[in-house]
Amino acid sequence: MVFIKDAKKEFLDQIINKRVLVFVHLDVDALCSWKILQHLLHCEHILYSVIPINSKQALEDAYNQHKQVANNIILINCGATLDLVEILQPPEETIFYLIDSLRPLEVRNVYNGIQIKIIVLQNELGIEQKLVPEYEDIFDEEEENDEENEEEEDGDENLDEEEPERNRSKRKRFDPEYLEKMHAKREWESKRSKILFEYYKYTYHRCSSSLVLFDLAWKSAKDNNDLLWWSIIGLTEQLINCKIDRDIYTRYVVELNSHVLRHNHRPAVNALGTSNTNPAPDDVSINCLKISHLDDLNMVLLRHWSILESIYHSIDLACLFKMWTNKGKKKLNEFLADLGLPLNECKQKFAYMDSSFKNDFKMLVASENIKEKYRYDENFIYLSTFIASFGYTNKLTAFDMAYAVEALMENVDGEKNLSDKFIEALNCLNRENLKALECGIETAKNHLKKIYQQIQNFIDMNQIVASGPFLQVFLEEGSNENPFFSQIFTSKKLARFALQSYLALTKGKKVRNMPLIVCIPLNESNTLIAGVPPYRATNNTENCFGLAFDEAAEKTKSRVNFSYFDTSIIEINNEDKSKFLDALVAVMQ
Amino acid sequence: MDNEYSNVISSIRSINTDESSSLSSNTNEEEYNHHTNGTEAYSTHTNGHDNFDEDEDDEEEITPAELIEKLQQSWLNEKFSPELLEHKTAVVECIIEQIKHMENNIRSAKKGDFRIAIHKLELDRIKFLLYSYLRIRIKKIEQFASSILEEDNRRPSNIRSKLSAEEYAYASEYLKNVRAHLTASVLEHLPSNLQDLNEAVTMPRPDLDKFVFLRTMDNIKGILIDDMTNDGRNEIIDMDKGDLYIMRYNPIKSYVNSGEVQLI
Amino acid sequence: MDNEEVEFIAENELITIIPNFQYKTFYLIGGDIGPFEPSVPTQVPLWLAVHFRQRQKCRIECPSWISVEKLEEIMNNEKSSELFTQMPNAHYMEITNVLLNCAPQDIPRADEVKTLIKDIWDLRIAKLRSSMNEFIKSESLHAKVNNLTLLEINTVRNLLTKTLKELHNLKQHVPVTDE
Amino acid sequence: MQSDCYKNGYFNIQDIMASQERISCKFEIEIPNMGFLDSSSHDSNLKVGSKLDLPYWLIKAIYNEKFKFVNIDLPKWYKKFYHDILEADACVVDLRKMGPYYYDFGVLLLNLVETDIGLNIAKTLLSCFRSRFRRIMDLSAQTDHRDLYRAISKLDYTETEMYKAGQLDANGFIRWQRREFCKLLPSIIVTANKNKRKRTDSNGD
Repeated sequence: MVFIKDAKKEFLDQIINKRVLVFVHLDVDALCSWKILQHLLHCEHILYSVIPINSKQALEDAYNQHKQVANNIILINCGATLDLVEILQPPEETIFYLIDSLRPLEVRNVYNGIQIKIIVLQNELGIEQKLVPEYEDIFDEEEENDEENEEEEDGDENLDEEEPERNRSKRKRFDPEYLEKMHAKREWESKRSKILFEYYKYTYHRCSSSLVLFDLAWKSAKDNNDLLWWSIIGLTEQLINCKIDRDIYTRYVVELNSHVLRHNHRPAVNALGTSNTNPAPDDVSINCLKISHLDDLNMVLLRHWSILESIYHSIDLACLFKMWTNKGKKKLNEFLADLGLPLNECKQKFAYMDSSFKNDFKMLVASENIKEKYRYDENFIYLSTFIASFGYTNKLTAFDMAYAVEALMENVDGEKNLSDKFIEALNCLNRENLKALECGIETAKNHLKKIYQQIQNFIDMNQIVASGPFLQVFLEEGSNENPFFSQIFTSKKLARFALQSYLALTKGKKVRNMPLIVCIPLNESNTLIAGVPPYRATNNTENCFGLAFDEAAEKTKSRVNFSYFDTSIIEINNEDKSKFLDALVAVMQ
Repeated sequence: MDNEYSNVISSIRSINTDESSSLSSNTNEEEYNHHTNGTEAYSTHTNGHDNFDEDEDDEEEITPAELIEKLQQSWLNEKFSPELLEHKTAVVECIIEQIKHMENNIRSAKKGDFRIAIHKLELDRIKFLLYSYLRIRIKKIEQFASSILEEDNRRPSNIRSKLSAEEYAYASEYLKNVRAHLTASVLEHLPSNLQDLNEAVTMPRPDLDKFVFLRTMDNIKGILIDDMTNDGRNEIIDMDKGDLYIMRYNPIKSYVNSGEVQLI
Repeated sequence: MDNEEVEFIAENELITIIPNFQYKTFYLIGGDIGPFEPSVPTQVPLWLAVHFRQRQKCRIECPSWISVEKLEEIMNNEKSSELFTQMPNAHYMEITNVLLNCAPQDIPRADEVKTLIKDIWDLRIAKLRSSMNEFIKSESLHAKVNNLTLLEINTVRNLLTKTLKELHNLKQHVPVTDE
Repeated sequence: MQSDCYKNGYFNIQDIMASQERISCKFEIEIPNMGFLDSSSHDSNLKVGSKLDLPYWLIKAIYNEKFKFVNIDLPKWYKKFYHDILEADACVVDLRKMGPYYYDFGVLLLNLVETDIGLNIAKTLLSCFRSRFRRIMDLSAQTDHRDLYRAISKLDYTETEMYKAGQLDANGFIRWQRREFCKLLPSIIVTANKNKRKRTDSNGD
């Protein structure tokens, strides 16, 4: 088992005086972990070069280009699910350090003791090891070295396509002892493939890599408020993109809260986190970062635009009020009236609302009669998060930051290449750069508007159609929003929102636990297909599409490119799109 | 590795006095071994006046810390005085030696050593001081090349030249080029009687009446000031230790060289 | 002379830090830096303290004179006295500026300290300018400027030296007695 | 005073410009075949009593106690009338209008005039300089010189130099406090041909 026991000794101390090459995947969690790692590298004077990665192909090209730079390579949120040694063919002495929240880990990575080291949270080491199947029943010593072999396992049973090819060998002569050995082998093989099938069935996420790195920084006494803030943002992004579900999120929030109290031992900001009416005479100067825990409203970017807009664009509330129908809009006005908020107040920017409404808005929303009238409960409307104040600017919750950074990363207008987006998003993360943050929030706002608009179209022309085991929705050809929607996380977000809104608006029981596929035409030749697991209030993070896409592609031999690390997103050629979807229906049955 | 590192470092302490510089910080071996920790550099005796005249080779130790202090003082003096001061050859050479020792010491140390960054940082600071000092001198030489050289030729043989060897070469080379350039570009095309550069008038001279801030290092009596108005009315003042003054450079010209007055 | 160079000189001042690592003495050219024991205060030059603080290897112990009471006291004597009073440290402005920039958390009541330092600085600069004015109006061409710190001198150096130079030129033609 | 008229050196522009100022003077003697100087008369040589504006350096070169070939008429700025104005309140006087090199030229004039008038001029120059110093110091402390334009236009050349020195100090301190020296900016050469580099980049990959 090659999980790193003590990250400080086996990871940080190993790369002290060596040059390091870092590949960072383009997602907020990876960006935050890179900021933390960068700080650690600065403290130890370690030379590094960092390259943003968004697909497997990019990883291979970048690796081949920079192979000779360093033989210590760190991969953040990319590559853990690939058989790195096979794909990259690294020279003997290169060592890969993997920090990744995506599971399941590639079995060969886990068991490759020499070249690959996987870093996970110390206290979750036990669980991780139990998740991975035992060594014996995957690799069979004598089977590897003795080359004789008999017929291939049956096709669909064999799951990962990189299974080393069984080299053909002539059949040995029959004798009882050989027959009996053959029988044991076949039975072991079927057990093995069943285990592997079970292991690779679902792709899901475990602890965010920024948390792992913060833990490392804490253990080597190099943690400070900034690193803590970045790891909070990394964790929040995991919740936004439904990589982890609410109770795992709350567990980590509690854990982080202990760190927050350690770093910012000061009275918590007042309830709504807007103005600290009687500023306690804390002794730290105003321009240091101060973080505190806060039960915030589950309304997206609430502090940056009006309440109305915020409710429109937060998906849970929109589905609660069925916002896309006029009846829904009326219901919302009625809701606001019940709260005693005049309409023009709600249209005003939240920051400029007069403070009487603002302060008790939070309490009112959770008052008893409102709750049962609109049938929602405490943890639907409240979301435990953290709020940071720096200098005299307004306060920011972790959600605002996560939305802003993601928006900057997936920003399509203005032809920026990958590294420009990467640098821009990184700038938005360090707190001195308020300009970048404002621009990030603005971009996030119009991204949410675009998605809302698209969902509105879906509902009006009811494009979401149930076909067999899953729902399906197509975006029409050549709409100028397609490049925007074809980004990795935006496509997943669109699919999730579409699924949730569809369920909110249709009665049908059968449709309740159906996953959804969205097909977005990339250019004339191929489209992007993204699959989202069925919407269950609690645990809707396990995604079975990775496997299903695999099999369907194999069956129909269609030109599919699995270039994204998230296996539930693929690009497929237009011609064999319909053929592929029918095969998918068959597989998913 | 550590012991190897420390005896390399001790070699710095015992720089053998080679013939070039009389100034040496040869704190001998055993004094070094009993670790005098704490940050006060070991105070070996230094006589008040640190005259570095080359010829009589009196052994007076000066610790590297004081060496840097001297370099900083001469850097400030050079920066604020309008004229070229005496070249502190001894200090400069000793500093260069220290830097060389420290540099090959860093090269020999283990690669991941924690101290390397700190030693490098300190080296950069000392190098900055040294380079800035030399650059200021060169700027002055270029500005007043002819007057410096003329003064240098006039000086009697027993007083040391203000310029170091390299500076002297540079100054004469520079002056030759300037004259060649001026003649080539302009003077040749003028009628013959105007071709003389008559440097006596046009030669740029340091403006000794520039005002400077200064701090007195010890009590000085009877400084002649304000001999301006031609009716010979001038003022004599005394300055006691540690005072700060602002005045013309001329009256305290001689005191700067002797180190009684430090320009700030 | 640039203010950065003044700060460069100020960085040689010694300051106490509380390291969080263990290391034996090491021998810099500028002197020996004491053995480091975790949470045992030791003295290092300011440039080294900042280097360690940025690497999160130490916490800077705030110098005794950077405290609200002490600074208020300095402010009052500065207000009351006609001449410049003796400052606790020759580079008080540079040190507080460097510390406030690189380690605001290590200084208690950092905001009040910052405002107090700025007030003291403004007070002294105002006093300096009025004394400059009298100096120009007075007859003499030299003046004692005790208790002025290097940074204060540097902020008026260009103007004062140039003005005195011009004054000196004009005065050469006027015999002082007939004034 | 070995080269008093060349204050900071022979090649100092300020001195050269100051000695360009013209002084009107009446000729005492006739100067053969220099008539072309006086445009009003067609005679080949210069008659007695003709009035001409000669630059200072010409007069200085020829004129001395023994050979007073011209009778110098002081420029009106240095006459008694203006001395009283300067005595009254020097700060409001627009020195730039009275010749941008008021002080320098004043000092140069002292060589040509008798000692008592010279003494008078020198005293006025000194007191005027002293009284205007405070204003210049305060003006130079403000870092944004756009709105000061009206005030600065009243300063003569020497005072503007002092103003610039004051500005240098004030800006230097502000830049230091904002720690602008910490930011390492790319040198102009790099930013200048940035687009050139981009082109090579684009056809590179």
